[in-house]
Amino acid sequence: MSALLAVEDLGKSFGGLRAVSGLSFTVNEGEIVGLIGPNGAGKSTVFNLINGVFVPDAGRVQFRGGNITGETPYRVARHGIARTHQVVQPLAELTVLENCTVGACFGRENLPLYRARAVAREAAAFVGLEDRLAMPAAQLTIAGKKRLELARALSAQPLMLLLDEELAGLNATEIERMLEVIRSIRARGIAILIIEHLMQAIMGLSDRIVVLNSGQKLAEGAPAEIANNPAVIEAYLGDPALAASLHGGAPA
Amino acid sequence: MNDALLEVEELSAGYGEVQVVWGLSFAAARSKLTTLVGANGAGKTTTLRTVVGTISPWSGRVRFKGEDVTRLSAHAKAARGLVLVPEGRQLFTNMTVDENLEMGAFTGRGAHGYATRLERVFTLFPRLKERRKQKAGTFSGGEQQMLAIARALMTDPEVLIIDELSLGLAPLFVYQLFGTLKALKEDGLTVLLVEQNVHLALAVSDYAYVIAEGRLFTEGRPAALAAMPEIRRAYLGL
Amino acid sequence: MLGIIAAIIDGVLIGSVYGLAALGLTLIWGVMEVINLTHGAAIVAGMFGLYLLANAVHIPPYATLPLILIGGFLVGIVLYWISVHRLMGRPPLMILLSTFAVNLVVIGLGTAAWGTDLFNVPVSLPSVTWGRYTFSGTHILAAALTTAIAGALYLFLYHTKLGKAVRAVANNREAAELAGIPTTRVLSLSFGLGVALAGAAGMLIATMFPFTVLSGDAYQLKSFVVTALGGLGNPAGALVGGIALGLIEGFAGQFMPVSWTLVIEFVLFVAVLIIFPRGIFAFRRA
Amino acid sequence: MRKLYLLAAVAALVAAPAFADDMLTIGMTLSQTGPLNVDSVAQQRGAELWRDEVNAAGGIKAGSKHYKVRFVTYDDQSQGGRVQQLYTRLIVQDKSQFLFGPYSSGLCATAAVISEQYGKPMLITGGAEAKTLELGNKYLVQVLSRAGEYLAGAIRALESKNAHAKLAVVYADDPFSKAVAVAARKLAQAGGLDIVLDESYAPNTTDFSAIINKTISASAEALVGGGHYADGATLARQIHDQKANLKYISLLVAPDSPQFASLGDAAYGITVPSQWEVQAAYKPDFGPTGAAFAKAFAAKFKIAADYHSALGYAGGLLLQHAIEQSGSIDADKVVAVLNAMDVTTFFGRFKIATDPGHHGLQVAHEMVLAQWQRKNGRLEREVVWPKAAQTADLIYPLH
Amino acid sequence: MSGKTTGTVAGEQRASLRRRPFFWIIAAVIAAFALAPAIGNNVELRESLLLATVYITLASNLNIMLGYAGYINFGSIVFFGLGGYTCVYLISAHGWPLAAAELAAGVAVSFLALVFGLGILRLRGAFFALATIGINEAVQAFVSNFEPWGGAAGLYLPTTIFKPLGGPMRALWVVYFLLVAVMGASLYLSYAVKSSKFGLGLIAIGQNEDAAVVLGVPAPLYKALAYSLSAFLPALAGGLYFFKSAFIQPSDAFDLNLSTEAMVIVMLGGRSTVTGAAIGAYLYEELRGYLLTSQTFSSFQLVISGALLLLIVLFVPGGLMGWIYGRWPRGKEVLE
Repeated sequence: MSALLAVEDLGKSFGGLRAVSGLSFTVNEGEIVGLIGPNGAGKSTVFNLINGVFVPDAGRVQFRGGNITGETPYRVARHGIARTHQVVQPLAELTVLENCTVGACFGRENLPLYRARAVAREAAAFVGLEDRLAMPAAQLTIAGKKRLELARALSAQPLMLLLDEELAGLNATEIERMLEVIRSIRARGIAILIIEHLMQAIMGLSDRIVVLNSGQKLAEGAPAEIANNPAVIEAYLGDPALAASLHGGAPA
Repeated sequence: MNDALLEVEELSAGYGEVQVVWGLSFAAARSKLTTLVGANGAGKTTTLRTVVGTISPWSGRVRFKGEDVTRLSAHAKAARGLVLVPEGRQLFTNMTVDENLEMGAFTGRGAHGYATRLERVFTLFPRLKERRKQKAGTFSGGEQQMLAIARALMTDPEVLIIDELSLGLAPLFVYQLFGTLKALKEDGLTVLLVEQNVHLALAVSDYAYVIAEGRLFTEGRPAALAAMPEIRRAYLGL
Repeated sequence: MLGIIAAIIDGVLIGSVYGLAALGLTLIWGVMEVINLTHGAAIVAGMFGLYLLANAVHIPPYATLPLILIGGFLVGIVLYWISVHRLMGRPPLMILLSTFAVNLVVIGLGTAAWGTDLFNVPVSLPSVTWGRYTFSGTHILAAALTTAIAGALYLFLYHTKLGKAVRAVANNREAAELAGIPTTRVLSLSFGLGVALAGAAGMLIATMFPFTVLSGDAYQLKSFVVTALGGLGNPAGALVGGIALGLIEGFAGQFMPVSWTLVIEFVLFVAVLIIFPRGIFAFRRA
Repeated sequence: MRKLYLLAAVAALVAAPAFADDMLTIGMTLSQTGPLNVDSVAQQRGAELWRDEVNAAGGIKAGSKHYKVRFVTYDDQSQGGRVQQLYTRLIVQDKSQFLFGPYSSGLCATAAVISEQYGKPMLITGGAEAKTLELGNKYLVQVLSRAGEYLAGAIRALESKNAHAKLAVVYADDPFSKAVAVAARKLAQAGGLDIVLDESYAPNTTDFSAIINKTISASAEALVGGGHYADGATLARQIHDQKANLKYISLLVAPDSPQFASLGDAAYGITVPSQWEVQAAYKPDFGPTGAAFAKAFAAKFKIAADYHSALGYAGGLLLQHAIEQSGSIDADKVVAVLNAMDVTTFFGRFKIATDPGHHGLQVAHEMVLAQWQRKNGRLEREVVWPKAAQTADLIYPLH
Repeated sequence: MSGKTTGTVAGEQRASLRRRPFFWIIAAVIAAFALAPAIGNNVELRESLLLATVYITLASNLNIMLGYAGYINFGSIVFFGLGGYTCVYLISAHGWPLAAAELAAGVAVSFLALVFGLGILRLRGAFFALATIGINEAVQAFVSNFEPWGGAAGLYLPTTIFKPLGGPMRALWVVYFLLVAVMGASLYLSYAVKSSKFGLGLIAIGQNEDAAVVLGVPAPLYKALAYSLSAFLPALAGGLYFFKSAFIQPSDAFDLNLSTEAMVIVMLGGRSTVTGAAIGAYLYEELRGYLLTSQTFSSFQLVISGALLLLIVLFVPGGLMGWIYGRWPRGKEVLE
């Protein structure tokens, strides 16, 4: 098992704020790695550092053994890393099919238009959007847009997917469907790095989990280990002792 | 819930053609701390934005002190004492602490008794007093959240609505802010809170609503809710 | 050598008026991110305001300034509701086009009424002579009034509640609304202010130079250059940028054919936009 | 459908006189809305005065026929963009037999491409640049003196006072002003004047401080140049405001407008090369005297006539004369007459070059130099050059 | 709408542009432009349509930047003017034949556009729009001082210049047909770009540049290429147009109003549509032509154009095609 993606000692500050610092982890081929942490922990920043939206202040990003640190997002996409966005970014006036075609055209394979359309269609069908191909993206429901994000990323025929809160805002049935889709993506041999708030889902899905807090790695391990790690519980639920003290009215 | 200061009835809202909130009803009782909890994307922020009027509801009603204020603009609601501390603080980053506070007191309601309220705010947040002339944009997250709450207090709110109080803050600040909220409540302020730190939220609140997928999942007293395994699961998957 | 110093002084005097004109443009941009293409028309309206009030109603030239400020303010508010309000939040092209359309209407009406004939408002003021060089009283007074208006604007923005509300809306419109500030009214007020400043600049220019209905274009272009130099949306930068432009025009012209200063001006304009999109004189912001 | 008939009927009624046999149609574009609108409109008014007088007198007599004159005019916005379209329309749709050129040399050259094709004579009353007439056109007739002549009088007048004056040449970057300045420079150098400053500026320049400071630094005693309206007036005003202490100033076009007097003291002493001044009393071979024209013009339009309006009138007058002489409205015959004509009207002499390289170029008309002087406390223009036409002495030096 | 899914890959592979009805619609438009004035030697119609061809060329090419890529270009006219100057200069000073001068003008201007583009396309939104104004004005100021091009006085062409094309009468017809060809090429270019991978990338940039870049669209390269590409045909049109005028001067060549008119046209017809740019240009030209030549309206033509534009922007923001698509959604498949 070789590391597909290796992040080494990554750091990024905005103004005075250290958003990410000293972060290292790897994702192996065919693996699903969960990236979790409380709001504001720097998870989306990590994605932006990997795919080149931000240039890191420190550290390196290696993909398939090559250094891709600081490359522009479109070059990173060409290497085979596709992503979805937490806040959906549809190309609003374009149809579902056209959105996916963009992904296919400019993704890893750099396909010509006619072949890209076929790939796009397949990707759209894969996530269950085959009956809305001609619908402008703006008219999709939030769940539809989430799926479109995924279909667009898949159209790029990536080696690796970065999924940013793909399940947020979906209802129970939609979540179930989406989880199935994600599993079948992995079954195709595509590695996945996933940010997710829904613990139940990510615990069941991931092979490994990396926990971030305030831009640093708090813990890393198998889901079961993470679930029982007191530091993780505190970061998520808050400090129960603190809560108790407020309850009692006496400062701790 | 007869003493409800703020009542929300069958509220539906969304963006463009996408519905996010589906017929949600809840109330905030006078001088109590009420909490809305729910997963990311459950529609909490949209609900609050609709209640204070930065987006208009598709249907449903918002009553404040018994009066229907559904269609009032956000600034008109603020002028009546219905004040939101938005998610991500939303300070006037190019302006000083003093100016931010003055803007909080922009309405006639806030301008009345400005000096005494300023004193009170500085008593609550002495850190702000030390930095009155400093620009808000240079503050740390915790200081910004303090200023955001202080600014809202300058409006002389009857209902203070806070979206994600502890978001991205260090535990020390979180503790301080919750302490302050508790003190404000004890002084008679009505507070409606959206919070991801469930333990803390439930610890300080008097009543809580759990929201999922834009609908009401369950409601009740905090102690009862905290004991419910569904909530633990929904949040941690444990 | 004296000539160069004279050129510098003249540059500063004229430049401050350019700065005032640009102030109107940059204020509107700063508050609502709108490039107001009625700017040139507003400047011309200020010029003709002076002409009509001074020649037809016989008001002393400088006494028209407050009238023009008030008139410009009211017209600006009306323009906001006509051409900007409905289009807020739409692609920026829409407001560019709607303000351009209003500009066409205003210039069209002006041309129909006055043709493109030349107008001059004779203003006689004592001038200051220094060796062979003379600084016209109108230029000195225009610069002084510009400073006064800019100072008043500063006092308004930084020391009145309403002015602070304008800055608050510029800074974060949603937060301002939540703080109880009627943001739409503040936007219309800011637009009114921007137009009033443009009108005042036009009025001051008209005390110095003859003008025609079409004079606005040149000053609008200059205002663009000035805002680029000073940083879009930065009122202090606009004044500094204006003076910088005045200096370039006065100073560069002493060392090369004057007709080349325009080339320098616009090349600099583009270069500054590319290299310092927030303006050369933009102070580091948090 | 009925509406359409009605419309057609109304149109026919309106159009009917236009197609009567004895109607002569003259087409032209003018700049109603562009920057050159002032000169163009003045010229138009002069032409209209001529038309109305001709029609009141029963029309132009050609052979046995009397032709009433009708104008068709369109707005060219002072831009080249539509000139060819509009002149084609004037010729093809409106059936103009004769044309007046648009205002400005460039537009004339552009319009000439069309007028030449159809062999329509075009009288140029607002394009002084000689280049237009050096392109090989056969139906162009220039009524006014060419650009090169504009400052000739001004330079000679200056030389008569100070043969070695230090001269600043300051002119707008437009085809006309540039041509004028180039000629003036040559004349001045030949005459021994010392050119201490030679500057051009963009036509939309609004502030001349830099140029004036340079003029002062160069110790210039005289300044010649300018461009059109706004720039020329601004230049004059700033020269005054900045006390440039020039002894002699001659500017193009702007000082010719009656509005120029509104500059007050800044206008005093400024000279302007003029195609015509009312005081220049030529003895006309035909048509009104200058004074009669000026009187009629003032009566009709309530403003004083300037040389642009005189040009408009003169254009009509010369065309009328040529038609009457040839006894027909046949273009080639009329042009043949114009080619041979050597006449004097209230506007001055008229004779054009006929060699193929310069056909239509005005060679006989002389310009005068007018100066704004005080008369009974009011500013008025007096002719100061040439000496023969002089109505007042040149005031020199101004300071 | 699920019917759209039925096409096979192989089918699409073969489906060239010529298979679509729109290809033939453009061909019909070109034929109409070429034939309508030629029948009966209607010179007046030719002159009126000639301006329409120029407007359509300018608007179609502007649409590539403005409509597809979403970049507001106030200075698109700079290509037209530079093309005109290059062409007129090569003919008058070096005696080049029209065809060679045209080609040189197109190539030179496109190259220059690429250079400009690489510089200013780093900017977005209002900053880009302002920079385009700056470029136009800088070029105009430069040309006004550039003596080889006649500086402010401009360049004149003698009548003999029309001889190689069979005298002025025929030459104007030749120029007209060439302009129709340039217009046709513009329509096809605009259509081909829209139907290509390149165009898809541009439209993606126009919709959401950040998202497009993440999807792999090489935005800087595409924008610069689009900018350069959209310079070529306007440069040719400028060359022909000023050749026909026999005179060129800076204020006519770099008239900012014409740029703005081109933007108005694109809005009038509907952004991002080939048909919209063409119909918008045609309607606009007819309207302006009517207002200018109407005795009643000519003094108020600016007022009327302005008021009309304001009404369109306020109430029909999608332009003509937006309105048509709204009424007749299938229209999108026929009229691109």
